[in-house]
Amino acid sequence: MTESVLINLSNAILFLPVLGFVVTLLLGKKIKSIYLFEVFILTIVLLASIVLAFGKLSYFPDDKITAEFEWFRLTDTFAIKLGFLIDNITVLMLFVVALISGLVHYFSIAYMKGDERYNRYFAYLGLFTFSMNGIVLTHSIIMMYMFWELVGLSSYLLIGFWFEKKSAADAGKKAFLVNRIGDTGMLIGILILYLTYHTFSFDQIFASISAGVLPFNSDFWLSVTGVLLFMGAIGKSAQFPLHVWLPDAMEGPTPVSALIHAATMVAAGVYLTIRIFGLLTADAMMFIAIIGMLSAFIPATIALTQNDIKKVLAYSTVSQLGYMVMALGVGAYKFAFFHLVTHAFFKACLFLGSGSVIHAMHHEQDIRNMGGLRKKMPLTYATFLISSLAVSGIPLTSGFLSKDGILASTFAFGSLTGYWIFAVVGLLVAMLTAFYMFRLVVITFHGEPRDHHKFEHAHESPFVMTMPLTVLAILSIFIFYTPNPVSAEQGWFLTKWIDSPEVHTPNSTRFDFMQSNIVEQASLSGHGEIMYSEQYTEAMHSAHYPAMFLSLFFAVLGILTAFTFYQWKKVNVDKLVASVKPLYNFSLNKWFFDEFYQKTFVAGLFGLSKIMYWFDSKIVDGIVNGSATVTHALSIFMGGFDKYVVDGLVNFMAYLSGFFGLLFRRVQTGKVQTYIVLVIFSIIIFFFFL
Amino acid sequence: MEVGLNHFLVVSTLLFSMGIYAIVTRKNAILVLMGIELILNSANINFIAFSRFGNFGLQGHLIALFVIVLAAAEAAIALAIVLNIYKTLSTVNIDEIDNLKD
Amino acid sequence: MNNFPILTFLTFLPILGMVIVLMLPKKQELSIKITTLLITGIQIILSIFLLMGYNFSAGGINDPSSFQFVEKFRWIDITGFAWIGKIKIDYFLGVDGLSTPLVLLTAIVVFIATISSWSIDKSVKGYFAMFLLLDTGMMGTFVALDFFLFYIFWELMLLPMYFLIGIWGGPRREYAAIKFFLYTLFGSIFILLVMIGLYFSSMETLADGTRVFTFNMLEMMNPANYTANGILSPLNPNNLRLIAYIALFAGFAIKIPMFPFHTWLPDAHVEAPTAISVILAGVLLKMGTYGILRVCYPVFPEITYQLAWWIALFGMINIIYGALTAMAQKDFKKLIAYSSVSHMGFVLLGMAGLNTIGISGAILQMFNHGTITAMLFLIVGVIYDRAHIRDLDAFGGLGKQMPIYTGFVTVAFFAAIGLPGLSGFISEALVFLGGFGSDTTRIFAVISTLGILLGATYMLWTMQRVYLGSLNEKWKELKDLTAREYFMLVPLTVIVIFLGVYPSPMLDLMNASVNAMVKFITDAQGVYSAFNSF
Amino acid sequence: MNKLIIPDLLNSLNSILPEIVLSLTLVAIILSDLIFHKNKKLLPYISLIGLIITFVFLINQFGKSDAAFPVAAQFSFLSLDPFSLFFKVIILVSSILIILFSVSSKEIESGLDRHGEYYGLIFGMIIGMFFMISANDLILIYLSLELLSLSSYILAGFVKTSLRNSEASLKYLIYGAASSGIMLFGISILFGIFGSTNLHEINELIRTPAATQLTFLISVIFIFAGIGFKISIVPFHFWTPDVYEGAPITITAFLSVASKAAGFAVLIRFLKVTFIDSLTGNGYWQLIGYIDWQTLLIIIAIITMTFGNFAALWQDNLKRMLAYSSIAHAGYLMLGVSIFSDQGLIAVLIYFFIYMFMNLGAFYVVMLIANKINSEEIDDYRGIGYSLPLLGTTLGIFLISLTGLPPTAGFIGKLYLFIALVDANMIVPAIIALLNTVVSLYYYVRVLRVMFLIKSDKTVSVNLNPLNFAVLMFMVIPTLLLGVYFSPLVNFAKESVQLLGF
Repeated sequence: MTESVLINLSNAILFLPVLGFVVTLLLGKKIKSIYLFEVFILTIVLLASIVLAFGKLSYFPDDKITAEFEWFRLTDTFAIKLGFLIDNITVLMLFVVALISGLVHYFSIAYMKGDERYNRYFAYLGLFTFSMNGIVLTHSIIMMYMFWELVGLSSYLLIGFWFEKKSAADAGKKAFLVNRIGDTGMLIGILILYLTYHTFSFDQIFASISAGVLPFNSDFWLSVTGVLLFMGAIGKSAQFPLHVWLPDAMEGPTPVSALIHAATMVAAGVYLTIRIFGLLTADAMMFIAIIGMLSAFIPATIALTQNDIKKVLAYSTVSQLGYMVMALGVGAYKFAFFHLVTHAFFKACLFLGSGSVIHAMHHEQDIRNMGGLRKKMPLTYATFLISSLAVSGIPLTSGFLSKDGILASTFAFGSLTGYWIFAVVGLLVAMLTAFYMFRLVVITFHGEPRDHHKFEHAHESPFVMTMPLTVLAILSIFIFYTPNPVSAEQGWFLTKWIDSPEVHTPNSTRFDFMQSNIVEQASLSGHGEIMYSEQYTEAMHSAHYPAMFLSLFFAVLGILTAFTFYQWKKVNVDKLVASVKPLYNFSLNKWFFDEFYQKTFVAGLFGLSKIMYWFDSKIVDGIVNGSATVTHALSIFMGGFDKYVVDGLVNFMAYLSGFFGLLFRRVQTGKVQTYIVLVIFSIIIFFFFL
Repeated sequence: MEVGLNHFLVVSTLLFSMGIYAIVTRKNAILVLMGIELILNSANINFIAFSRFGNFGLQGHLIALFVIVLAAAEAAIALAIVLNIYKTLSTVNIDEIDNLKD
Repeated sequence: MNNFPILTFLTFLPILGMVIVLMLPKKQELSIKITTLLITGIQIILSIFLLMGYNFSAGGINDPSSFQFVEKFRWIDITGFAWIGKIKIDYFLGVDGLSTPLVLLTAIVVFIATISSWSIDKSVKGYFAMFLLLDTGMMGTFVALDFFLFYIFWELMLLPMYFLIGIWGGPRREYAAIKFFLYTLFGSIFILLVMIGLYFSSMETLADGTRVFTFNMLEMMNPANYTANGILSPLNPNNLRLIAYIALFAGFAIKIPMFPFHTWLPDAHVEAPTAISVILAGVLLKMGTYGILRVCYPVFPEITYQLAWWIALFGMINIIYGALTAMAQKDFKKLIAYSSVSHMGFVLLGMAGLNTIGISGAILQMFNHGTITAMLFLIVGVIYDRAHIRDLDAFGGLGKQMPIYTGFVTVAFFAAIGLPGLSGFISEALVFLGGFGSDTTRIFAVISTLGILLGATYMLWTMQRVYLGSLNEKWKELKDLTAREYFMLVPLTVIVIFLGVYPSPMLDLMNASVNAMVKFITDAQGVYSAFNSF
Repeated sequence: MNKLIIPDLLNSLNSILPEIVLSLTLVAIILSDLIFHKNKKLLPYISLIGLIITFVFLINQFGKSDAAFPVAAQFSFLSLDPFSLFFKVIILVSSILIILFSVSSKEIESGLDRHGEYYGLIFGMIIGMFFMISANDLILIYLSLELLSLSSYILAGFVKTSLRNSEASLKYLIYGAASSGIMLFGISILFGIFGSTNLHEINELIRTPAATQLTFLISVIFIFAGIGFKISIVPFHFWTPDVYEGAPITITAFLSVASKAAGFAVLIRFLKVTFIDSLTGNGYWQLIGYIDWQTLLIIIAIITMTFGNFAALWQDNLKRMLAYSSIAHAGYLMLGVSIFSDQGLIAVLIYFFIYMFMNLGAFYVVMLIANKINSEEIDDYRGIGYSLPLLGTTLGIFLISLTGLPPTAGFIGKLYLFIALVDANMIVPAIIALLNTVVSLYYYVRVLRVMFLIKSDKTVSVNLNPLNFAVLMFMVIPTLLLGVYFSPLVNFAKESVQLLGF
């Protein structure tokens, strides 16, 4: 196992899906079963990524492998290079992407059966896998941006896959555009980075920052750069205030939701933040933490009242992504990535499970029409339940480990900086999560069926669909990450697999607890691993148990409440809802974000564009046309000898030329004596002139 | 009172002005033509007067002769044209001859 | 091969074609079309030969010796006593990295437009004669190195364009045609004046050591050639260089078209037949920016520096304003027309950066916009040919009815949006990098990033209205692409994707020249400021 | 005092051979008309032969600078200099063309019995113009101008039965006679002041500041008015549209080119010879500073071109439109004169030469079409471009050339004008002139639009005979060729800036 093998493997992982995409797209019309080629390709990619991960983790656990080639060059100093950065995070992420993508491919074979654009669907999945792998593998911010846009494209295509449905087409457009807002910020961030460091490569940028080169020579601009880059993540990871696209994106086929809008693409934002972690200042991290906190909290409250099974999961996804972002904000780098991975599995499982249910219910998504499916679909139920437990943070699941870690970090952060708000919100969200997840589980799978007709026809899904569910559910068990079911701290995932974060920002811009020993930092020159201060280690240690118990307490509280409300019906939910009607509506209507954006930004934009067009056609065109003759002559020209057209500014000029015209015509009377009089007058005027 | 150059000039200027006046005000084409003749003759008076008082030899007189000949030719042509107009329009009122205009 | 006057052939071949077309009988429509196709086909082959013989390391711009395929001989040579006696005009053609991409673009776009013109059935002979004349005008503009010659070619395009829009255009064709004509003529009178002013300000040293006034652009670029009291001479303390620059810039800006001179564009585009829209957007608009780069920049480097802020400002306005106006359109073609305004703004912004990245981005954007927008207009043409309307709201769901067509649409739209992997992205990214890299234009580059957002908005919205959603029953009969349409769209798609994935060939082509230009204007700026200081 | 000696006279006759040939031709025409009054076909041939012989003699004078009919050691009546030669060439070429036009004109055909009159009078005009161009003496200028005018008054009313012919004739007569009367009055005052009417002598005399200011000014302005009438500049232009519209097309064309050329020649000679102080090294004329001619002429030129262009916008009659356009062109030419430099003069000469081809060409096509459709209304030209592709295209070329767009010759004319203007630092007039060009595009293109952009059900067919075709080509080819290769013309013009004595 050498580095070049890893690089070749990465190449294969990156480019094979393109092959799949092109072949499937071009031959899709001709060969009905060409989708199998795409599935086959993905299987290979999956295997390759396993080999890659295995090779990297066992042979080069501490190395960063980079490879680049020059894409094009303009001057001696300016060349755009594309390349790979293969570290442990890369290979783990690649594995996650490949696995989920592979499973979704299998799942889709059955789920999408009978669709008229069946092959096209698989082609798009190939395109997505390619783009996502690109994001994961890249060593430079510009290449990340490129693939970033490409996943946007595949997301657009897949959300709008059933484009005959207006809502689907709208959702695709919305997703792309909202993402572009974030991308715009990211682009500006990239511009600042390039201007300052004349390179796009992460390593070189970090090295320069370590050497003290800052954008516009100021800490402030470093923070701004971090925040701008993070804007990309806000868009892609559907963070507040750009979270509105994700629930709408559920218009896409459910396997797509599982792959793109739960496990991988939306996590790309978090992945980006992890990649740029090294240049985030304390201010930027604070910003990130706040965004994360809001994104964790707001969607959680919305998820409480949603009735569409996928919408609940979508809001849950936003909320969980908020967790990860918040974790990064408070410095819990490892736990953020850990949660990313665990969340990818259990959320993908949940989505695929919901897909299974929807498939069984003949595209019924409203949970109020379900119920009692536990008996009809035992395997789906079991996997769904395990994943729900994981997302709620119940011990023995992977979710418990990662969420607990994040909560502990917020506790430690609170104790070190005094900002306890993150811990409080974190716990609150943990409870809400448990509640709405089990509300979902109970309403969908327990109780009596509400729509008997559909219930009768419901059936367990075929093997290609249940197999992925099973795999993912199994991966939601703690054992894959750590031997200790209550703490991941010492597990191989956190100690062996994830690299310690590097921070390169000047010490003065860091949180106190992230200050590093200056001497040691200097000796490392650019590869400064973060040296969490001793207080931080201590604080983490002492926060571990309180956080664990509190989170467990709140999670169980949430679950019990859900059962009380919906299973045992001890509380009349309708009455409760009626008593908090405004709040309920507020949540049901998603805090009116869409309406607010529609009324302000969208309407504003369209209004502006209308005004601009009016301005263009009436004023600009008018003025330019109006230069004396033009309008008038144009009107003559058009056969409309309308000399007295009067509308506005334009026609002042027109009037002028009309005046001249009339004057000239008055003079040309046809009477020769008049002419002579005029000549004599002119001669007299000449005398005065001379 | 001795008649000097200035007297001639006053006469010629008066003739010129009357000529212009006639051209501008008369409606009858013939009268307009007579105004033109007046202008030419005012110039002739000038030529001869300058020649006489300015010691320019006979040059002025010669010029006057040329102009008289030319005036005659002009008159002949003008009358022919007016005649033609009268034939086609049955009028010589130049106010009514204004079909060509903007 | 070295002595073969390839540029002359490239330029005047269409004239030959025009003569042949005029001699063919009116009824022989097919042979007229085939003649045109052959001529434009040969043009493509010639331009490929051009590329094969091209020396990628030669800079050009101001250095006559590093221009390639140069053809130069005295055209007008009048000897005599006073200044006017010594008038000398050269027939001077040559290409460098600035013009070669555009020559290539012209050849490609014209060829595709010829195919697109196949459906013309009204006065075929006249159409193709005009079409070929237009071709000569465009080619000539890009290869001429003598200002006088450049101007002749520049004006040569006016009349054929007027007729092509005016006779074969849509319902308001006459208005559009005359508007185009007047705007451009209005612009070109400024160019003419500045040309004459420059003529009197710079002198060329002949082989025998005498100095004569010159129309040679390359000589105009040499600060040492200026006379002491020419009105555009930097040595003259009362020189009018700033005003002249603005006038010249305005002349070119009308063609770009730059806000606020852009209003001819939507009208011309909407009324012109598809093939002419393709040429208009694909090639003609580039002439404005080409002119600025070819003349304004190297001849007036110090003013260019002085006014870079303004150029960028107008670039930004073009980007944002064009995009916003595009959004309000109901007519598909008009929308594309306004999107051109927006995209040409990127060219301006990149140029204003005055660095290699920005200018490379600008030239690349010129090429890319040429191909992308040609595709977009062909796409509009496809539905217009079938449905005879272009109202954006009248369609819907065409993606189901015409899936292959919609596939091309998707490529073109996303290329226009600037999606990585398609050519538009590279140029836009370079423009942003270049614009951001200069202190003067940084703020505009930042604001212009909004343009990519707005661009996506109107493009996707169009996508949505025309191709997505449920199929309007009215259009159930629409057929998917014909072979001819494939033939037009496939080459462009290939170019768009190829340059998106691997832009090096195109960038290498222009690289030496762009670097030469940046170096030259940077150095020359110093020379000129030295002039001003005494 | 001034004694003419016989050898002098003979020498002088020798140098006016072209004029003599013209006069003989005139006599021959009259005789032929009397003798062969049944065979009118002969007349054009006689005219052409006369003109060609004249041309030969004219070419013989090329490069020479001669003074004929000397009145004193250094003054003469006529200057046979390269400058006059250039204008004579223009007049001869346009005369030949006009004769050829007349052969195919239906209007002229209608007055068959008076063809002797017609060709005779044309020769009267030509002789008048020839003497005007060379004349050094105000009286000679006046006389030859009257010869020109009197002949053209009659020709303008040639078709006696046509109402508009007659009207044009009368208006032209009254207006022209009044102007020339005013001019004569001015000359008489000038004579009073200086005792001479010779331009060179006046030039010598005004160098000493003894001249009375006011009367001198009055007389000069009066003379200027007389010349202004001939070249129809504002404000002496009023007759132009009416007469151009009313007169037969051949005569209109002749007036718009030849008569205008003669007028400009006189103006330039009058201004340069009378007022010049010295020539600077780079060809600028230093004028004696009584009158600010430059400002006056620039203002007049700008008003003239602006007026001409704006008024032309409104015209529906093609002939009338061309009349206004010729006023506008007079404005451009005037601007060239107002530079007061050899450069400007060259520009004027080049412009005139080109103007001759394009303007005559336009009139010729109008005439050929009017022969058929009996109308000059622009609206009646609908679809002409399709039914008469050759005529439509050539008219298009002439109009484009009149606009001044490359690659036609009209562009070269304008180019040289602007070159001269820019060299003289007259940027603002140059810009105004250029903007005027844009305005003029409107009405020229309007004709193109009607011809090509509007389809008509009516199909008109005109059978062009070889002569028509040849004449047409004779005008189209220079219009196009001079646009891309203009060295010979410029060389010719450059050789022709020499006025006698300067």
